[in-house]
Amino acid sequence: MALKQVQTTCPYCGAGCQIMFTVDADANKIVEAVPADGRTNEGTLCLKGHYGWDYLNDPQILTKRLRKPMIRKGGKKSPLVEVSWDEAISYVAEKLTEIKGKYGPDSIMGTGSARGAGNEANYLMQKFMRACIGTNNVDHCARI
Amino acid sequence: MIVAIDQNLCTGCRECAQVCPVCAIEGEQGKPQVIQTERCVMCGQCIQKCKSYVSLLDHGNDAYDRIRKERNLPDSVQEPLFAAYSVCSLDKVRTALKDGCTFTVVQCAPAVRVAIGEEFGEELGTLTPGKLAAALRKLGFDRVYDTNFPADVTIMEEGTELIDRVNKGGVLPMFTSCCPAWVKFLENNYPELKDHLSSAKSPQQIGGAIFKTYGAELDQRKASEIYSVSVMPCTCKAYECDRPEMKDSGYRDVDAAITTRELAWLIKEAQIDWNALREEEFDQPFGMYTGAGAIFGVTGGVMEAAIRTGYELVTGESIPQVDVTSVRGTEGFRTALIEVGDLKLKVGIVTGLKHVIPVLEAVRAGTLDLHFIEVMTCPQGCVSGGGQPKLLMDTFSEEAYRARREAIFDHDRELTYRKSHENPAVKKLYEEFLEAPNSHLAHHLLHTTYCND
Amino acid sequence: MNYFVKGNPDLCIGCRTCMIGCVVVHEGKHIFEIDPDSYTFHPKLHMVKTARLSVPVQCKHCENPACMAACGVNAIYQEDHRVLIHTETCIGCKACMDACPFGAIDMVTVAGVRQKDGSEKKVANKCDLCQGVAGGPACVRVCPTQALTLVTEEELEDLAKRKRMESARSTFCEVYHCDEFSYGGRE
Amino acid sequence: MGIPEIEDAKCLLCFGYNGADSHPIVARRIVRGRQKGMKIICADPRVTETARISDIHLQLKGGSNLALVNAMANVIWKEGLADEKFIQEHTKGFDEFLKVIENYTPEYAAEISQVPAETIRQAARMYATNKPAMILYGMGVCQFSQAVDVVKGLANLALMTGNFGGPSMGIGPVRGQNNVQGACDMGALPNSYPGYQSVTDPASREKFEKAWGVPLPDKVGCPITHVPYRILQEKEERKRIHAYYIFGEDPAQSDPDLAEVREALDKCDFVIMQDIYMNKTGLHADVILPATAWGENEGVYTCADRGFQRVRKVVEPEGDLKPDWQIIAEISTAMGYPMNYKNTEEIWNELIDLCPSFTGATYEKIEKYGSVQWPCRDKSMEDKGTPYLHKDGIFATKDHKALFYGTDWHPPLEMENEEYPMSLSTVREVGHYSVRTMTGNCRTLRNLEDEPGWVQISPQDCQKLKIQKGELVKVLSKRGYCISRCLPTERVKPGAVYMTYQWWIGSCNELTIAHLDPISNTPEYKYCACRVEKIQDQEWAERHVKEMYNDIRTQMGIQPGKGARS
Amino acid sequence: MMKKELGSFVIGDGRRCTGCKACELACFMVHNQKSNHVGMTVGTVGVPVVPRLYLTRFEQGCMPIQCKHCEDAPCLNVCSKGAISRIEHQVVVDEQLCIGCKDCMQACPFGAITLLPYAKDGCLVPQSGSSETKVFAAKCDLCKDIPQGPACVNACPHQALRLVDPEAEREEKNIKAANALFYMKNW
Repeated sequence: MALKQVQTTCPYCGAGCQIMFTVDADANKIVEAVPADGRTNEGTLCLKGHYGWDYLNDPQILTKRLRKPMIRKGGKKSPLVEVSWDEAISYVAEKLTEIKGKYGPDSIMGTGSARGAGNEANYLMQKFMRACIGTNNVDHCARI
Repeated sequence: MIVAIDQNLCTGCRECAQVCPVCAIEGEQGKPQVIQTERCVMCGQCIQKCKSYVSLLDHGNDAYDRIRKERNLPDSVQEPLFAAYSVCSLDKVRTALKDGCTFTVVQCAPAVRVAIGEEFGEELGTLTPGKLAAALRKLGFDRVYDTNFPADVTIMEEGTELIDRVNKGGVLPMFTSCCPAWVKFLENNYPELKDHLSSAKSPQQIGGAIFKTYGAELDQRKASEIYSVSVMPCTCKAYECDRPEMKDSGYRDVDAAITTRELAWLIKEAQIDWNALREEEFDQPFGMYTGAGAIFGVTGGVMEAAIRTGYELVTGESIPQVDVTSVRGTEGFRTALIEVGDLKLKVGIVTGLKHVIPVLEAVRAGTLDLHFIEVMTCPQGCVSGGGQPKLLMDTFSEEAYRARREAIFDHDRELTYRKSHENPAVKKLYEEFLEAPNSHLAHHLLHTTYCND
Repeated sequence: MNYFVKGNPDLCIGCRTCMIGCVVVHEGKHIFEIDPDSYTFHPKLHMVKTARLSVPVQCKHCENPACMAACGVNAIYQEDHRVLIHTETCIGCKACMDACPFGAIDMVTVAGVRQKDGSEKKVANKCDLCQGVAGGPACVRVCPTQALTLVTEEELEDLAKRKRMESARSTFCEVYHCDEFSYGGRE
Repeated sequence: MGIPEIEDAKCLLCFGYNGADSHPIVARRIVRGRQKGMKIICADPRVTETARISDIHLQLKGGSNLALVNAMANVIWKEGLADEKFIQEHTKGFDEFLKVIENYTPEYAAEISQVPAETIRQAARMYATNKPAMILYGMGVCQFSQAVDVVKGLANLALMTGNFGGPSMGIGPVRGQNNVQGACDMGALPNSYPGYQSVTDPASREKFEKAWGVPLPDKVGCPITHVPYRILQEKEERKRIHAYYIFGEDPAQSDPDLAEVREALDKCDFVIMQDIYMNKTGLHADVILPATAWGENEGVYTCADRGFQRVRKVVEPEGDLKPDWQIIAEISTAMGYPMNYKNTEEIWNELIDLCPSFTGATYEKIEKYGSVQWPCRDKSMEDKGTPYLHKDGIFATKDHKALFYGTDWHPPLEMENEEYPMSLSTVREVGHYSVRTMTGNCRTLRNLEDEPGWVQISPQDCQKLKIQKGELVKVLSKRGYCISRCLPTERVKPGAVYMTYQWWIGSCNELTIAHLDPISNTPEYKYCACRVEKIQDQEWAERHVKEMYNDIRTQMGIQPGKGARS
Repeated sequence: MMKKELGSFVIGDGRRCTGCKACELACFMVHNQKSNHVGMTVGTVGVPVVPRLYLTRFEQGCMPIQCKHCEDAPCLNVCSKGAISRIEHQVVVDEQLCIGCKDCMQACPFGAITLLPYAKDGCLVPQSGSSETKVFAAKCDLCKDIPQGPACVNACPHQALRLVDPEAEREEKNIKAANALFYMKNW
């Protein structure tokens, strides 16, 4: 069992607590999570920090982890069908290009994510909306 | 001794001691209790209270049959037996009923008809005068009379006596004398106040005296042939009819007093199906009664009946409101002011014997300004008597008393006559036999004296 | 003397991290790998929230435990500075639950075990001060606000001693109108 | 201000902020502050953990925030507790502001807020006379239609008492989600580029056009909360939203008036969902793009006090997943706008150079110091960032002066009425996060609280409604209903109920109103009229809840009978 | 109502009990109203008094003893006939099924079960193939199906019997314990 330690920032709330994970790299499993000495949390964690990483194990309690791209090929209400990334990406690109062509860039709305995705992905998202689509229609749920 | 506690059954919980109005039950907690007979007034409240039943687990399989035999109960009795009990006097009654030469007469008290149905599964306080009469007739009684009739007579006698005392400056306040346990209590503890008691006998004894005199004449029987039985909600009535002075008819006025429960045993023993009985009438003329007689069974009833009649005797007018609600109620001691013409009649009602002590103390001290006081030993009058059906759970006793009380008032309301002096049979009794209330003959037969021993 | 864990309502924020910590430590780390329905979630301490306080309540490990006295099957015993329940002996009669004045005991299902008629078996459940767990009671360790502390006999005695000393000092200084008081001296 | 500074304030005004449930680790600073002798004033309609340990609890009626804030300003001014020197030197617009607050006597505010006038006075005095004083506010301020006005009102309090520009001072929004601050920093906003550079400012636009090599639109974009309107009611074809790219959000659970949201998603021509778990929005999406989750990718988050911190890959992703940034880049490339990044650091380096406030916050520096609070303008290792803003009263305006804004209070849009006699406010469940796809899939957190959640209600109301703890009840508003469990608590006032929004069955956003603050476009989650009804047949209700839960879980791809017992 | 998890039970208080047996009689009454036509008064009884709780005397006093409705009920677990089961959290004997094997009586650590004659429709039921009376395991069923709850509790003139709702009481006691922590302070 090859154990390694990784420190990261808790994905819940805005307190920015630091957690130290011990990972079994061979099994690709988290063995233990303990509070790390972060600027804001000083070696403490709340219940979400202590035990909120369990979803990575995909215990299938509430919903299922998404594992493959999916498309509703038969339109709304039709079943989702698993597809390859290539197909998914080109499908999205085609549809967005078509809508942009037909109704203009302001007919497309995009969101950022205040959750797990991170700053870089948010930056790219707004860049995509502004530079590629050509609209300022980008927002996230800061207010929700 | 009429009321007793079985030393082998008593667990010493002393619940009975809590309800005994005269503190006659003595013993250590957890040890069998003993009744001090000189204090006991035989009210039977301890019998009602006792829950220490003959148990398979505690007393063994044979205990029940043995104890039933010891107590002389009919073999048909299957109900639980308890440590506190009253002595069963059914043997004499059974013998009389079987004896062809004996003319058996029975009277039953007002409170019996609102309770006996309970022993056959009817709801609490079911009013069953018709079934009661039918059952008694089926048991073989030659005449089925009603204590309500002599209760009406009692009002005539006692009412007249009261008016007399008020008008002539007699001893006041005057106490009712219908309740034998109360009378015994006064005799035991306050003999110096005996003149305050009305000299009128209780309805049971008035009935007994009339049945063996006027009644015997009507039936053309010799008084000696008559065996007079009373069915009472009361354990103490057996003591009352045993009193040596109660033989003004020339014979023992009442030969046997049995309780409501004992009557139920008799009915069951005779395998009479109570619930299938068809209603019958009481025999005349002593089955004729008014609402005033009926309400004797509840606290305040004697007082209310007396007022209904007294008002008319004094004023010559009929009372504006027949329901004298100011004397009703269930509090241990209550008073009321009744305007009878110019007379402001001040009355008091005591129910539950322990409430009478302060009243008596006040009378003795001369501080109680009342004319007339009704006293009943049991918690809410005869409906809650010691000989009434015993409840399995005391939590229902209030409900039982209330239902029985209301049944009696319902009965009062539905009767043709509601004032004792209007009872045609009573009128006839005076016309044909007694002449007038408190007449010489009435005095001889229907009045008594106290503290004779 | 038995040890116990004590909550401080001035510090507690009612987050219940302690309750999960308790379950995780008693179930073991494998809890995050097994079937989510295969274990039972029965914290041995209970968060109490009223208008004026939030604080977890758990067994005080009494010196004369009422639960132990009430137990009809001798399933409760004292050992290693704590009051423990032998759950195999327990029949779930609730006598201990009724006896405990703190509500520190509840009855909980035992995962995978049933009574003869198929209904759930339940046994008494209460704080065992994380017996056998390195680092001591988990609730104390995981609390983000340090609202829980393990109180040991030594600390309790020390505390009382300090308080007595303080009482002596204040009384002495008040009576003799002097500020000089030496904490040294006979124990 | 930074989170660690909280505990060193002399006085804390906690306004509509319940740290214990939303940020336990911030709440920890508050209880520590308390231990150090910090005075606490807590304005909240509920007895929160902070209210419980506060010196003064302003238990105001929901929707009366601004009246109370203005009244505090009124008292501070009238009683001569204001820092006139600071006002003179560092602010403007004070006289206009005075005209507004003139009318807000404590007595007047007491009528609106149900807080006694004397208590308001005491609170104002306590805040004004204990310096440094800090203000923390949360969703209890933001999720009202008058949100921005109240934030300005709170800033007014800090300004007039000179509580700006030093440690343990100022006013701090405590953002709900882990990276709300980051999403804003990164320009996921319809009106600004990364680093709060306005899209309407030609200079900024020019800078970004140059950097990105394309012309950029100059109009402010559509706020997320307008989307249902822009799909369902917009008449003009070109303005109507035809495609909706939803990235790491679940509007079909988190947005107000869910019935309307669902209709919008179904009417929208093309809905893309990019997420880690199947969720309610996924049921309406045309394409689902699976992304790596937290713990499976690298990046930077910004925490509530502007601290950039690294997130690191803990485990390898399983399945056919891509990081979010890579998916976006590939779509962009496929659409003819190539984005070629090898890793997040490359993206980071591009963006910090475009944002003067972030320029100094390199990966290297964040790694080294653990956390770098922006502004951090210089790449040299000496610039460790900025713990608190507006140092020495220098504000980020052209003339470095802060502006007083006074606004009048107005009542919430939907008031209690005969049919809906109670007010509903949405709150947080400490053990669950956002729409619960993450925490709801964590074994022990699910054990602690599960469907259908609780409706917090005063014992008096419970008595009136004849409902007991744990009973399932129906909560209804004009817009819909949901089923939840009754939780009687003395911590709430009669007439008000509180629900947490992450449940599917106890889904209180079926009830909430999509009424927005005119400036921030935040919905009024904290106030709508509702009614609580007893359910006579509890057995049916229990069964119904269980069935509903199973149904939704099945829709989410969970095999029936597997996973959590409800 | 919070979903009930535990069986309630009645517990006696030896300090208040006078040994009057009102509880036993009330128990008998309510359990025989339907099956044996028992009315409100003694006269309506035609079968032996068979209670389901047992007044027990000891040197210092007395108290009623009855079933605790254990959550891992030994009586239920030993019953070979399946005559004892948990119905709505209470441990209940099916009198018809009981064959009087005495196993439950031996298994119960509280003496809360005893074998007593079985009557129906106002008559003792004979065993099939014998004139002897059939018996059944008589134990408290917490007045299941009887309105107004346990009759023994209502009948006691001294409130010496208490219906324990263990969960609700635990919560109440938790609050008290939490309040104690609040008052305790940490000097």
